[in-house]
Amino acid sequence: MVIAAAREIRDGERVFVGMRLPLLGFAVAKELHAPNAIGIFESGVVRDWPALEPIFTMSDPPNVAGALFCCGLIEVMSLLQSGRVEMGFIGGAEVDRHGNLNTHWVGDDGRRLRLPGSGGAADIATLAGRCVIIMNHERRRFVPRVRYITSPGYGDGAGWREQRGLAGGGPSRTISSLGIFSFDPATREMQIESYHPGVTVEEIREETDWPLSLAPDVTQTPAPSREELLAVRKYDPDGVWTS
Amino acid sequence: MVIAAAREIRDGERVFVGMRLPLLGFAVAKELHAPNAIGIFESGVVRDWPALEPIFTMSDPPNVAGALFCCGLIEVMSLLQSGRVEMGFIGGAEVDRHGNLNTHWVGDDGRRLRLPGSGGAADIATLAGRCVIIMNHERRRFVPRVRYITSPGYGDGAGWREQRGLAGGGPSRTISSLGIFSFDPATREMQIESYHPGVTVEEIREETDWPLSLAPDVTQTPAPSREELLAVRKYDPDGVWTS
Amino acid sequence: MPKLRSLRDAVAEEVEDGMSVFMGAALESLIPFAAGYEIIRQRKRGLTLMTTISDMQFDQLIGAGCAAKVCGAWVGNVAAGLGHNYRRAVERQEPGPLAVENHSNFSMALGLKAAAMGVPYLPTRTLMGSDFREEDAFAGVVCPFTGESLLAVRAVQPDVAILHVQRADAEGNAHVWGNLGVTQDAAMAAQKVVLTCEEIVPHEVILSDPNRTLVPGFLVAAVCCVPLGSHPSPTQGYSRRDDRFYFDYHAQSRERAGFDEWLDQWVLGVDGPDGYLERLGSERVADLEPDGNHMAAPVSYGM
Amino acid sequence: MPKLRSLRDAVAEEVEDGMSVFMGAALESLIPFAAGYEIIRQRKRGLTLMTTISDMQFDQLIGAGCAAKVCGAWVGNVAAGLGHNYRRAVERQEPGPLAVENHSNFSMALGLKAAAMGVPYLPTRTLMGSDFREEDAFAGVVCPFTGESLLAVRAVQPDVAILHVQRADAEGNAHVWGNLGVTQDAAMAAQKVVLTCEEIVPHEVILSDPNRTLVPGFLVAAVCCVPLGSHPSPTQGYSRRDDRFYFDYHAQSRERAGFDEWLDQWVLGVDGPDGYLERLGSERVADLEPDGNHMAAPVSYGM
Repeated sequence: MVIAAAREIRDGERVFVGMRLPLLGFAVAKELHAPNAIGIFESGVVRDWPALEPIFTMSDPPNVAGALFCCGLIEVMSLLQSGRVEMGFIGGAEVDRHGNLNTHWVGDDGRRLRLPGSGGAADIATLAGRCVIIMNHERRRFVPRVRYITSPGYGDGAGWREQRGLAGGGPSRTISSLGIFSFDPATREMQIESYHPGVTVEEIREETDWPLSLAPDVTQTPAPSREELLAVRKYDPDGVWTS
Repeated sequence: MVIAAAREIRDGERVFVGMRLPLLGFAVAKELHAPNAIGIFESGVVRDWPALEPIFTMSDPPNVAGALFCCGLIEVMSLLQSGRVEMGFIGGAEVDRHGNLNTHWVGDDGRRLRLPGSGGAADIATLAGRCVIIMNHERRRFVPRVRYITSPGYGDGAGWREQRGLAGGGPSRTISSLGIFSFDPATREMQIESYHPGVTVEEIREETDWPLSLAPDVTQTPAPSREELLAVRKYDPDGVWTS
Repeated sequence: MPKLRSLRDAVAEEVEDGMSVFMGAALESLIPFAAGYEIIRQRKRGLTLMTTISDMQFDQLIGAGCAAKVCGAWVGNVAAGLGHNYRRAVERQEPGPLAVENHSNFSMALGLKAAAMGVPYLPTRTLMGSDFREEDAFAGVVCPFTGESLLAVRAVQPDVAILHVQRADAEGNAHVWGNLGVTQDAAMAAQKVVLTCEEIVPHEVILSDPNRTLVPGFLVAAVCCVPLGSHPSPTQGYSRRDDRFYFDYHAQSRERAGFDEWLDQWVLGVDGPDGYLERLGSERVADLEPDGNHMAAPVSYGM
Repeated sequence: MPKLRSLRDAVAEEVEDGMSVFMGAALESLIPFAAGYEIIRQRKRGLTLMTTISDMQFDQLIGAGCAAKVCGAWVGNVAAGLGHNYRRAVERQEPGPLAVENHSNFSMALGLKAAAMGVPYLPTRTLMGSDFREEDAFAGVVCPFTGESLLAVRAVQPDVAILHVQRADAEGNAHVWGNLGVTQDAAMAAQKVVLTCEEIVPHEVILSDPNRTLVPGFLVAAVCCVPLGSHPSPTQGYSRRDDRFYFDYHAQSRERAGFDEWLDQWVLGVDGPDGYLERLGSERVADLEPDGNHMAAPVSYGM
């Protein structure tokens, strides 16, 4: 998933990185194919190279020392709102067929379970040029319709974002622990683009709570290259995120 | 006029100082009766002691070195807009009987003459807790009604500010080269409060283009004390502003 | 009343039951944990806790029964996962009911900015498709120039903002650097500010670099010298993040009984900030020491 | 195209006839006079000049025939008085007609802030009683929460902002300090930024103090090394204000013929920024040297 995240970052792009896997994906992308990518963190940090040590949060001192720009949250969100951030990573507890994410409430055996909330994810989902969703793939997380939209995807399908005046482009891909998914341009519905090595389309469908369709030319996700694996090891030497 | 300006500053107040005479008045007040006054400059400077050398503009390096806070113009104006600035000094080319100021256009022998504009004066006039107007007293400058309201006083009289939703309190006094003027609480019309030593009420009325009324207990402006004169000399040793 | 006070006095005198209290302005760094512990020790009640991302501080205050309401974008434990006390309060009203007003990071920042600027709202393009745009803090507006539909975010004015900073003088003029989040907006938005700081410095140190000043001291009600007052969160240049502390708390607070033990061990059974550092132990404190080879390039304000 | 360019190339390639150009963002300091002189030398035409307080720079550009419009809060000569060319242009259409859009300092700052934030307007309480609230840049709005009447200020997005700063790297990442005005808002509002700076420094100098960074370099189109590029306005730590230059200009520009002489002497007859410094003379340049005993207290970003 880290390597798949890295592959989503194009050279020279400004990316709202967030935490955990995307943080590492940013480091790997900078190391390999996107040396001029800029990482933006909602706490008010803009970096042109990865954090100086492994970190748990975007506010940790190694992500601040050697930054390009430290400012307020308003300033980085203003860059986002004014259309100068090409991409952002987001996640959630639930995702649905139109890429809407929920991090507020989920049901658990008939009981409601309170989750942490949006953080900056709703802002990124609304405003970034495009979003990449990162999720663990489980049937209870891939649902036909989220109970609550924290971070909007394509709502109930094509035209929904435009109608509500959302400035950003919406999710371009979902990267899960089983595969990579795109959104059908006509219906804005999630579809299998590739399955990770060792995973089958059937397994993915089993872990998804709606009938997932296939993108044209569905294929296997390219296996990590030697360079990619080396870059991951360099930035996660203890395997905290990738073990 | 410098000493009269200084006397308007109460201890502990936050004051939008501006330039020229008020700048010196702030220094004199700090030296004498208002050691805890704070000077705020619209360029984004907050000081708890006067500039380190005589200066021509608020952005001059001696007004920045040793400041308490350097920020953006938005931040100091936000302090003003949120009601945390008790007083501000303003001036203009014309003032009228209700304390409105004009720094946009005046007539000169039937021709229109373009003036520099508002700067921050309109903001201070609208938003400061109270304003003190400083003007050279000439008949062509003290007019019944300004041609253009740059910095609003009391508009056309009592109730005007409230009706238009102006947040600040309006002008409390006018300090001119001839006297000091307050505003009648009932009519919001400028009235003579005191005449400077060596000036008569008749002279003031002659240099004013409307029939100026008298405040109750009109008196002579107290002459500068020895301490006040010494403080002025200290901050304006070459007499640039007070010769 | 002098501004420079002990943390105990400052919390006793500046934080009242029922107040709205903003904390966690720099997101996961500079969290005023020591002040939160003091609020718990003094058994403050009925607080509205405001934040962007609170990390685990709010979970502690909620579990200790100090909060009636949370207004923010995220409550949990950033490194370790969900906030168990937050869940118990919202799902089972334990130890008491908890109201929640949902924001995103940006909408909370805009609410603070509106209050800081002295206007009742600010317009934004964010949250146009989120379900929580239906909350009372938001309303639709139309741009009078372009006719676009926008979202208005209502001003958020906390009664008090508690902020941890690197250094301050006795008058509350402070220098803060590194990761800032909404620190300056919170300081300008709040009715009053309480600062905890790593060190008290002479007034001249602040005046030597006015661009580094957080806000002028006249907005600050109290300043308290509390070294490591952000522990376990980091303070750039003064303290690393104590990651283990977050994981330990997460494990211990999974059940209510474990949280009570944690509370006795780290808050109620501790004699203020000094006692807390003693309990941490000198070895752990030494481990938090940052590496010092990251000095800012010199700057002259020469005139 | 490399970002690090000569001032001549940067103005030739980034400033086009008819553009809106923001200058004078730090009010009376850090005014990019050298860039203005270059704009005059290259005979740019039809510019919309934007500013808060322009001091005498706009008077020069107007007199030289570069401007079709001024959008700002104040145009004149702060120390010396009125701007003679500004008056001649507005009152007598000399050397050509000049449109004026009136702002206050705060409303201009809010217009820039709106563009910087990516919203079409911001609400304010200022100017409610001023006659220029009737200009097109303003409109009435009502707060959807409180029902209060407020003024909306339309976003101001310059095509280019030209800013003078203390130091920058070759990628346009800059440090600026001292008196800032609307410098950061202008940089974030503009379609692109052109920087002139006192010195080019290694990238590492910028990274050593990210809180001092103006904006990330990806917003900057060109950076030019122009020592004393703000002369006669001051640059904190690098150059004092040359007060006499303002008074001399004011006297010389009183009549059109005098202004033409001034223009030949200081702009048209000068070979770029180096020629300008030569004309100033080494003695005068030495007089501008600031006193250097105002160093910012050290700051560690240790992690």
